[in-house]
Amino acid sequence: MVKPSFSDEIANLLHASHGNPLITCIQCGTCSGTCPAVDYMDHTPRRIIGMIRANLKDEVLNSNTFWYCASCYHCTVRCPAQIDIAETMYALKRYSIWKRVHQEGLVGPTFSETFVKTILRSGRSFEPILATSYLFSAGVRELIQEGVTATKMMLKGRLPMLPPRIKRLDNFKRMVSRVIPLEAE
Amino acid sequence: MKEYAYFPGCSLEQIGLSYNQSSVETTKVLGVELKELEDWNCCGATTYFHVDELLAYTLCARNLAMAEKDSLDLVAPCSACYKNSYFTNKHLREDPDLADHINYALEEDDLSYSGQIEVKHLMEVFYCDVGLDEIRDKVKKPLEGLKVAPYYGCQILRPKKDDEDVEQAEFFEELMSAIGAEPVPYPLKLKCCGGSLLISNRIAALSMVRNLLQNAEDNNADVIATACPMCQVNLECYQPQVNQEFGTKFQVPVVYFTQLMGLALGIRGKKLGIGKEIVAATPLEPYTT
Amino acid sequence: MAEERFEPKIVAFLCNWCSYRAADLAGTARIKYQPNVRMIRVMCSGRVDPTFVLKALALGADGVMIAGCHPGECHYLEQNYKAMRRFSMLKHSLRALGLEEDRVRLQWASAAEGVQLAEAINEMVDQVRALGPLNWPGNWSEDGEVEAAIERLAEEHAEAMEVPA
Amino acid sequence: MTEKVGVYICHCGSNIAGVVDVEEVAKWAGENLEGVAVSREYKFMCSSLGQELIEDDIKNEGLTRVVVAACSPHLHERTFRRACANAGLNPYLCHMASIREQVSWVVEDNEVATEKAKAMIAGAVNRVQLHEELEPSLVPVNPNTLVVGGGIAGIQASLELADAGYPVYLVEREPSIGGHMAQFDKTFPTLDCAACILTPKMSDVGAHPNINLLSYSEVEEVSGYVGNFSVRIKKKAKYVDEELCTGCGICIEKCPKKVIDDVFEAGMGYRKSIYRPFPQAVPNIPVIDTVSCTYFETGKCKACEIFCPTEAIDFEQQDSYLDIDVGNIILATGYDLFDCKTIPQYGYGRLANVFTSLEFERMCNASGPTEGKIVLRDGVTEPESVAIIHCVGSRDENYNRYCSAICCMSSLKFGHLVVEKTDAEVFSCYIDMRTNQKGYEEFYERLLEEGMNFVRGKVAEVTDAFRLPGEEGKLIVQVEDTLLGIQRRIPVDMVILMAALEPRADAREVGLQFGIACSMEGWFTERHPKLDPVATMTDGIFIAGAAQGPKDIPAVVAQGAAAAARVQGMITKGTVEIEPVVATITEEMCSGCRICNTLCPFNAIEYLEDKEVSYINTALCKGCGTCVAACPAQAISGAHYSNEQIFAEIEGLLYDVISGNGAKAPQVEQEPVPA
Repeated sequence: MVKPSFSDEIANLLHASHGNPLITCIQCGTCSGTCPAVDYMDHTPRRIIGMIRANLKDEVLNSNTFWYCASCYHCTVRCPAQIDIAETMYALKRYSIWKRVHQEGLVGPTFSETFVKTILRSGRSFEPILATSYLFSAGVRELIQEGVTATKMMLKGRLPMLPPRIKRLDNFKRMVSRVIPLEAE
Repeated sequence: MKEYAYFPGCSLEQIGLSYNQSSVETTKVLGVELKELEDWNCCGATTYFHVDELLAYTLCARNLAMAEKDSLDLVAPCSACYKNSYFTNKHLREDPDLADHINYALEEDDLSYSGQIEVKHLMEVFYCDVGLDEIRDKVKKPLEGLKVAPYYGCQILRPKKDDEDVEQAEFFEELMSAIGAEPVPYPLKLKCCGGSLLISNRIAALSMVRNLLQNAEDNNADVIATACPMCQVNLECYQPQVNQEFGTKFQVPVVYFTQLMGLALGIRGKKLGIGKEIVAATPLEPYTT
Repeated sequence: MAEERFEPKIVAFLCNWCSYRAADLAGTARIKYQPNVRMIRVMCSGRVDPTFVLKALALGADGVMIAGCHPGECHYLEQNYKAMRRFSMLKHSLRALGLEEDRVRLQWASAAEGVQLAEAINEMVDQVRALGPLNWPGNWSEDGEVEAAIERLAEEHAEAMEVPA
Repeated sequence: MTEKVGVYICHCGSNIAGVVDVEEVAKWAGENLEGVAVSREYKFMCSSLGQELIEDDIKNEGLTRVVVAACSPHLHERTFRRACANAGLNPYLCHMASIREQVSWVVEDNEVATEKAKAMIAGAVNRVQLHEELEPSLVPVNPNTLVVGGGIAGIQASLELADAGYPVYLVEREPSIGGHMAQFDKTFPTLDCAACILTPKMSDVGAHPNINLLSYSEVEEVSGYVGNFSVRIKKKAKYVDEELCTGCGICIEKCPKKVIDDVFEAGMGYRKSIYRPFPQAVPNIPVIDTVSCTYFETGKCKACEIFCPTEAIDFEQQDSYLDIDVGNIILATGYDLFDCKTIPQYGYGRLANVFTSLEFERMCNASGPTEGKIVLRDGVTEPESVAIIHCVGSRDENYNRYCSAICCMSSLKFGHLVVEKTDAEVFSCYIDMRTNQKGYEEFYERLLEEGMNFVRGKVAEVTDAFRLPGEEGKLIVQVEDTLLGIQRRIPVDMVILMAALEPRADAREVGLQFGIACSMEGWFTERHPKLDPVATMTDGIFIAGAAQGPKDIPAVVAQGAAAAARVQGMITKGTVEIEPVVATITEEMCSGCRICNTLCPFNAIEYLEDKEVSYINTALCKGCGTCVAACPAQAISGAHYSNEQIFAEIEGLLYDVISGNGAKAPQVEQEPVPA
């Protein structure tokens, strides 16, 4: 059995997008021309697709491109080759989390994992806990700004003090464990 | 009376409280009953799909299954909840293997899902199911003179579902016109606000917010109207941070479309959650009394 | 010694204008595919009488493929649509006889689609191989039961075949 | 069986013999297959020596049937049929087995390949014994030709035929011939003035004694078959008497009603209610557009009638019909332009200074709406910067997958015109530059030298939402410069969208009317994409120009001439052979159920009321065999593809299963017979 190429591996992770595989990309750049966050990415989405196809696995996993995808799906609806680029970025995030390989200093991976843990613990998300993952990496100035915003919202009654949880939490946790094994808490 | 299973989503319990209040109040007046799903869980937002696709579908499927039990179509006011639920529904219908796998997990909560219900965004309920004529008929206090920048955001439209126009949609404008407000041209109306990047790439998100605020201001909007709690919080609550970061002086009120509709339908501002803003919604004052 | 792999026999009816040319192209491009398919040229997929399929199965074929031009590209304008309609009825009848669906296949292949045709053949051969031998002549009695069934089906087909506009 | 079959197996050098054990197969066929009298293998059967081998055996051994196992019949069936005919054997008594394309080139294992070749030869031998002698029928060819479409393709085809001395009916839907080319200003890469090279040809058409020009007309009905078509043409009422009108144009001058010209001027200019599309129109007779004409609207006005010096205006004129007989038909119906509004992110129709390529053509034309001046939508301001967007609606799965073939070169031409006529900076945003004809690459180089900016990237959007300094009041073209890997926002004054070429909206209906097929996209399908590009599957119907697919003027002209040459060949020969692969109905067996009647797309089957049976007109039958398969009474038989022949072939192909002696036949346990 031939080892699947990086391109195949990523394509195999795309359950959701039964759309065209990356190999039909004509490198036209519509995705990167559309992307609202492209200025912050170290490689444009088009280039990432090219890099995947060239099997530049390490370079791809170490790029920030897919962590900076805002999931706006604008590239997806415009792609002339009908490649679901936004879902490809999700696939790369998943791959990166599983392989525990990502660019240093990125908040995205930690945040994602915290978020997931929160949901699995209570069934619902809770902003104040989510913010804690952020505390470790943000600078002092940003932290203060965040704090001010949070306080304002708290005063307007828009941030709750206690985390919400669903009623049938036991069932919920067992349901989740049928999909992925839960870590012992 | 039309009845739906209502899935408010995590944000509407907290930062988007006023969206929840105004949704419940306006639908009541329009003869739509929103029956809140009794034990809904988080849809996984955008973040969950980063970690495990299958589990993300399972989370959405649990909500779908509960709605299906009541034989009600699912309505979500949050665009992310809507998109996740919509596409989970689609994939489950098209992929029997996926459905089997997920139904196996749902057994643990005595649930199962067979793809019988539809998923709708709250705005779709107003625009398609209630209809503009009906809304026009029920308007008591048209919002004459109020210039609204209708902000669609992303996931209410994208990814593309059928043949809808995902580049120049007009339904938000039409809805605003129906309640007497004046929709202003807003070229960036479908551009991303960067909501999901706020934590992972703050500066990118703030700059995207800045562009949207600037464009609304350039087109003389009194308020920006949104149909998603993430968009609202991002555009409104982060304005002070945008101003600090870019040296701008934005003071653009950002409200939910349901709040505007509520005012036009004659509901008191307080019942619609008006007053919880960080950027005061002063342009709405003439209509709140 | 490893058990000998079951090699199914599949008869394929290819239309002269698209699919037969696709097979030509697969050859010209030296695209290797499984050798289990034996091809018959017909002018159009619309020519394929369901009795051809039944005949092939009755004579010992394990599967039958019908290949024609893509819908909308038929060189006889729309006859492949007729093949399509006929095919769904054929499948219905074969089901009634207890035949697995995968033993028959309708495949569109344009003159440019050598690769696609080869892939379809490979896929079908694998599917039929997984199903095992049909052995219709062996499984049914020698007293002409197959022939009788075929005749009956052919009649049913003829009646239901085309609804005059 | 009493037939004597000769089997000939070709080595095709090593193409076949390298994989298939040809000696073994020849020996096996000779020894095992019933009816085989001679079985030989030879290095190259298609060579003259190979053919002689067959001819000698027919003569000396008295062969009555021939099977050649070699390449695909699409390559050499004619060759071997001819060889049989040379030896006095009816050519239809020969059959080929494709053991190269279907065996030696696609099977890896030599042993398995040899077995497959045997099965195929067994099928062929079985089948060929049931072949019947067939004779092609001969029908005369009417020397008149119908050309549909008066663009450059139709003009070229008509002139070629007319100059050769054959009568042509040229039907054009619009009031004048000229097509899209008449709308253009310059042509790439020579920068010839389009009008200067086209209008002489147009006047030739108008004045040619052999051309009957039917402008403002459409084909209503087509019947018949190659050599003998009958066509009904609708001549739409022009409300101007063609005999009396001198084309002086006073009526147009005096007409008080001005309307936007959406057709010729692409919405950029105006015309009167009585009009001809452009000054050099052929014929130069104006027509009245009844939708906008004041007289037709209110019953008053008649300015044209009052001022006409020859009393040519006739408000009572009706559509009239003309029935003609022709031997061949050339379809040159051209293309439509992609509707740029379909891609809202490019802003056409919303942002004033976004233009389509056709609008820009008109703008550049000295006789166009701006008299050749390149200006913004306000009609006066000259742009300081222009962006040209390629592939608008082309190479895009969301719209059209294909490349429209002419846009790269047109955009270079546009770039040149902008540089020549203004001081503006030009940006060309392309995915790939396709300049692959004579003189094209040189033209690309010329534009590089002239300073045109090339940005490799498909434009994501055009917006007026300014953000950065210098963007205010501009159109911002947002695109990834893929060679740099950065997103660029290019502020410009004018944007030109290079719209895709699309099949005519009614191409499918026209195809059905003339009995020819369209591709999935809607382009007319040629008989063979490489070797027979202007013929169609329907004999006597030819295609030329962009109706067959996007192409530029030189290619269109070449096709027009090619189609004319094919038609001339038919006319010169005088008769045409009709393939005998047709269906026939045995009257005695026909129950008159009429199921077959509706099945035939060529209307070859008619119902004979008096005899209460159906009848097939073999001249119209194309031999698809659908009716044969559908006849519940099995009253229809398909020549050369009869049920018996196909059954025999199936039986042969499965010889190894049936007799149980095949090397690879499955060994299965006999299961009990179901009760």
